[in-house]
Amino acid sequence: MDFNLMVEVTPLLIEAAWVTIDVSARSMFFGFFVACGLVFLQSFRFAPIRWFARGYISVVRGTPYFVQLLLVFYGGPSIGFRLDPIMCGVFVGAFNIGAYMSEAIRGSIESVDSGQTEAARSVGFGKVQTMVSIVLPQAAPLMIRSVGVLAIVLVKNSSLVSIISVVELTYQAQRLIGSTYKPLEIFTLSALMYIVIVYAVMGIIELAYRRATRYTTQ
Amino acid sequence: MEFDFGPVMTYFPTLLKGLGVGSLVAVAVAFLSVVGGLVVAVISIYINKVVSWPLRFFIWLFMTTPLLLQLYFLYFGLGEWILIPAILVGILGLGFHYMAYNADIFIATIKTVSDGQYEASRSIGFGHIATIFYIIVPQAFIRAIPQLGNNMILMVKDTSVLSAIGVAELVHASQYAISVTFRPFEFFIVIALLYYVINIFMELGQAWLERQTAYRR
Amino acid sequence: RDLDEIRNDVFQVVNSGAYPPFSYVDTQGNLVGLDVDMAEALAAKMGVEVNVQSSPWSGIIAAMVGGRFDACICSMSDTEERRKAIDFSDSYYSAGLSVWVQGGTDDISSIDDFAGKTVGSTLGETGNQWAVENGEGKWRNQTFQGLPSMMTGLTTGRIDLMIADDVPVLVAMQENAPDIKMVDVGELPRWPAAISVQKNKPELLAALNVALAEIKADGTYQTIVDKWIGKGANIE
Amino acid sequence: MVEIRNVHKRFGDLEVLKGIDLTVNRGKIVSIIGPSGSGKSTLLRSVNQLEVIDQGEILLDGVQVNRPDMNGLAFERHINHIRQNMGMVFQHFNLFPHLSTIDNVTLGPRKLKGMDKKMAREFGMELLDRVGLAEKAEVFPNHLSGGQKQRVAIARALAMQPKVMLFDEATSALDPELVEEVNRVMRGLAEEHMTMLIVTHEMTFARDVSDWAMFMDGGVVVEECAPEKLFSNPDQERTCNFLRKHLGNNH
Amino acid sequence: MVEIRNVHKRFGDLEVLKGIDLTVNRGKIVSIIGPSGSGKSTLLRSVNQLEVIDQGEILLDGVQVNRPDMNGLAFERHINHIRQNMGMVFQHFNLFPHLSTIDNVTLGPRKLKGMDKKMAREFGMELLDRVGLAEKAEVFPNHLSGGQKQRVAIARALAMQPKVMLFDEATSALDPELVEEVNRVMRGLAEEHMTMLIVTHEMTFARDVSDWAMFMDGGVVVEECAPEKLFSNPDQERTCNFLRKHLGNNH
Ligand SMILES: Nc1ncnc2c1ncn2[C@@H]1O[C@H](COP(=O)(O)OP(=O)(O)OP(=O)(O)O)[C@@H](O)[C@H]1O
Ligand SMILES: Nc1ncnc2c1ncn2[C@@H]1O[C@H](COP(=O)(O)OP(=O)(O)OP(=O)(O)O)[C@@H](O)[C@H]1O
Ligand SMILES: [Mg+2]
Ligand SMILES: [Mg+2]
Repeated sequence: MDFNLMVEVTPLLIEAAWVTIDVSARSMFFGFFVACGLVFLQSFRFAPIRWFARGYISVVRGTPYFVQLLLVFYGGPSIGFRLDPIMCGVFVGAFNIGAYMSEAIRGSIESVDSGQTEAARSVGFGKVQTMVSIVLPQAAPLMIRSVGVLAIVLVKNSSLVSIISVVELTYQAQRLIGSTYKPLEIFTLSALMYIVIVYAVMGIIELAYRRATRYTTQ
Repeated sequence: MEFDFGPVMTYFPTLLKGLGVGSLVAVAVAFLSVVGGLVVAVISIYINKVVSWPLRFFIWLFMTTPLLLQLYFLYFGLGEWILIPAILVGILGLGFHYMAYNADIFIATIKTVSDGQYEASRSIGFGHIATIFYIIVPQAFIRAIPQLGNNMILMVKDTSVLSAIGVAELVHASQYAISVTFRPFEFFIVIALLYYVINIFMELGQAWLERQTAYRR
Repeated sequence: RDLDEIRNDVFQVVNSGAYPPFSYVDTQGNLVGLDVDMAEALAAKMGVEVNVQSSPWSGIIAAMVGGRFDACICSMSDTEERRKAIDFSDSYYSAGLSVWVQGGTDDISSIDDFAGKTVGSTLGETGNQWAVENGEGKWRNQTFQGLPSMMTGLTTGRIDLMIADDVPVLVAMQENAPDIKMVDVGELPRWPAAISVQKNKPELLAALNVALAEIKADGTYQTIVDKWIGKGANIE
Repeated sequence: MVEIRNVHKRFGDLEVLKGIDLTVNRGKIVSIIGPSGSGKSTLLRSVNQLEVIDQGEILLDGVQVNRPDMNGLAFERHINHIRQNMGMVFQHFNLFPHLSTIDNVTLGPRKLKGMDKKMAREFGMELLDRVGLAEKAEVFPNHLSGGQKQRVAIARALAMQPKVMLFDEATSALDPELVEEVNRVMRGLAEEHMTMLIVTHEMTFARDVSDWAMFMDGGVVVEECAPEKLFSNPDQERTCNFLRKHLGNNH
Repeated sequence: MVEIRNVHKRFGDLEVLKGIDLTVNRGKIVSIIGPSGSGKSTLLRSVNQLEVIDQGEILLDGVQVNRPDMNGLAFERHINHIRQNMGMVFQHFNLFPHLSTIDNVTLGPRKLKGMDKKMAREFGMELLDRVGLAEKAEVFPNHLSGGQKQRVAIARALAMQPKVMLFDEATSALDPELVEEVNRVMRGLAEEHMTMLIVTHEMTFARDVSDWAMFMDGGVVVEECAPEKLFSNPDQERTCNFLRKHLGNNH
């Protein structure tokens, strides 16, 4: 292994890793709100609103992320929606992962025994309050796990934003390999960085999961 | 921008072939990752620590590193000792990758099955393993359906990563066609449509499964 | 955008950033190479400010057609089919295909010997197109994303031979010396490499052609070639 | 006052309630008895609109509870208001597993009546004390015995100070001492004008506690009258058969 | 025959069983009564080793059930064998929600005794018929009423044809007719030499069905004797207090 080279390119990769973190974190943050919105829309009684949400989820999950990126990035300006590459990555990322997340949240909510909702409703709690005080705390463990998986997916799929010329970790690594012909060294470095990032995400998930399951191990 | 779908028609058979290859991989991966994920989850929750440690490390490794790197490693890195065919590399790489994700889901849903269920089964005389197999796993599986559906839908599109190791799936086929014809958007739209058709079938399947199991909760 | 718009703004130029010596990032993270210098020289002649960026090959085509960049000075081969979608300037160099095998191989001396072999090429390159179009029923094609992985494929025996543009491989050979060699298999097609711009930008295209002629005439062109390919190299 | 008028309910092909009528006056305790599967739980759940009925109407103090005419949001507001005046104790308790005993009891008053934390706690402890569970206040439901769970469920329902209480097998997990205690508590509540509907299998309890008794079978009301009469000299043969054992004991 | 010798069990700081002794002879029915939280369920669960006891021993037909000396795998084999001979009906039923009624009943015989599908089904239907649920064979537990669930739980336990049955509140959700029916079933089983331990709050049922009765409180045995004596003339004051109501009724 060429350690000198590794030392030399580390700052470049760290810089790119930061882009990866930035894009993923912001997508995750906004995506969460998108997901909540979608879950909320699906609870409407007015059918067209529900259909809209289902249709959105279906289309977004059904088409590849990179195609969405390209269409928004290049198609957007023609309808007056011009974003710089990173913002476009965040935007599409959020709306993409939001669809998946809403399904994960829905699944977790449905895993809670219906007797719990009934009991809460019979006390007089409204739908929202039942959700907040009774259902969500019990859905939390599964939700944290499944949303957590999506957070990890997001970090890894953020490499796709390179297609709209964002220089993130994977593309930077490929460029450096292209010029140095040292795949082993550079892949090792970038893999290490991914491991650090994802490991941090896993740590957060684990902490949240432990918190959410405290009462079951009381 | 003007659209011209003529070139797409020329390459349509190639695209369909790519779709076929991708679907084949997806089916294999779905099987591997769901069954494997279940096994991993069960082992890491119920079976002793000694077995589960190496397993967890293995899963951890696949969870933390990008798919592309895993594929490169399996494809080129192992090249010095063994040449695994590209499509098999793809199935293994994607399979282990999603196995890790699914395991995480199963770990959570298994824990939502109440202790009472375990106890009731044990009291009939079922052993630890039999209880997991007949009682815990089916219930955990039912609760995991929405999340599994999510993962599998993600996975189908991740089969495109296999183009990096030369597996001629849909995206790979289109990349070739695009570089020849320079009609990217037409191809991307068609790809999106083709994927969407698959997705509709998967969603229907998921909805069907959810309906079939709704009264079994 | 056509020329007058570009004059008021910045000339956006793209390359793949992973194609030494034409475009790549050095270990300081700067985007450098023949294509980059060429872009700067042309922009200077045209009197516009230039911004050279890189994007993966799969994104470049979309970027060009989609209009996010004004020009791709990225060693793009000028082919008939591509001309239906975008316009090309005059050629600024001529790219030739070459065939490479492992050091010890001696059973390949003509295209006929490819029969039954596994042939590697880089996805999206003209070499790939050539191999696919001519290989039907004769040899197996295996594609790679980029030269480094293709070379690894060749040295590990994933493929029996590879087809690639000659210059990048020669440069790569200087960087590190893998056990591979070029073989002469007779006539292989050559394509002119040209600057691509979007369709219907006549002024920009004209200005580029004029500028290209000017740098060839005043020696700037040869200086750049000397710097990146080798003293006195002729790649026209 | 609760009025149940010609209530029908079906699950798919199975008609579970076939036109039930019943009036429960303010401050009265009415027992509903009947064989397993006769629709008692379904009836109670219908009163609370946990089951949407197919036909008929249900009134609480003259206000119609089921409102097929109302749309989602308006019905939501309406029913939440109604339910705050209607406590329910479930056959399966349905305690909130993520909350401690005291939080199970005080969550309602705190969130719905805006009772402050300290006051809610005091009030909750009072209720727990009443059902003999003060020392289990911080314990989670999974660590309670069956009878303890049932008592928490009763305390939780009482915490909302409802006008009407619906008990589904309110004493099934309670020992005789506690049953007596619950009997006493109910009597006290009735004096404070709480109206109660009780589904029970304990005939002695039904006889002792209630002002009125109804016997239902197969989704219809077979007979309703004062408990003294029902448990000593019922009109219908079906009732006689069902109560054979208890009639025998008391003659 | 079940022997319980000096059994102790604690949950953290709480000592729930403080040295329980009880012998149940073959073919006998023993009732365990006592106030809520006195440790009745815990005792039954200990007999089945669902709770690992801290001290004492439990024997089934002379074979020790709890085996602190055994390691994981050996104990696993041992206890599965024991449990196949010991049916249990839980206070919360714990039916398997993913299986239909008939499958809940036949899963054990099919998988553990290798009974073939057709035979298991016949046998299962017979049992369901016995508890009056033949027509609910294909229904899933969530669509059953409380009493129906309890009966499925009983049928499920009987399906393994155990030597010993442990009932935790076996009749709490059953109406008087069904209680009588269960009483009859139990008597029949006892004649076929099945041994039964019953935890119940229904004193009349305990008195009628059992051969022996034990009253426990606060984790200790207060008194044990023939049910006639316990329910008419108990020795201990604590028992008198607990049974006051029922003693009163029968004098
Ligand atoms: N969700 C449901 N779907 C279909 N059938 C149901 C559902 N809930 C209850 N049933 C059926 O309706 C009938 C009445 O049930 P219900 O729970 O009201 O009986 P119950 O009188 O309370 O009986 P128990 O005394 O055993 O609790 C039963 O036959 C039951 O199987
Ligand atoms: N898992 C547990 N952790 C801690 N305490 C527990 C646990 N299970 C039961 N207990 C406590 O042990 C005591 C005895 O419980 P048990 O369930 O044996 O009572 P029981 O006699 O069956 O009462 P009931 O008649 O109300 O069912 C109770 O005070 C209960 O709170
Ligand atoms: Mg009921
Ligand atoms: Mg108990």
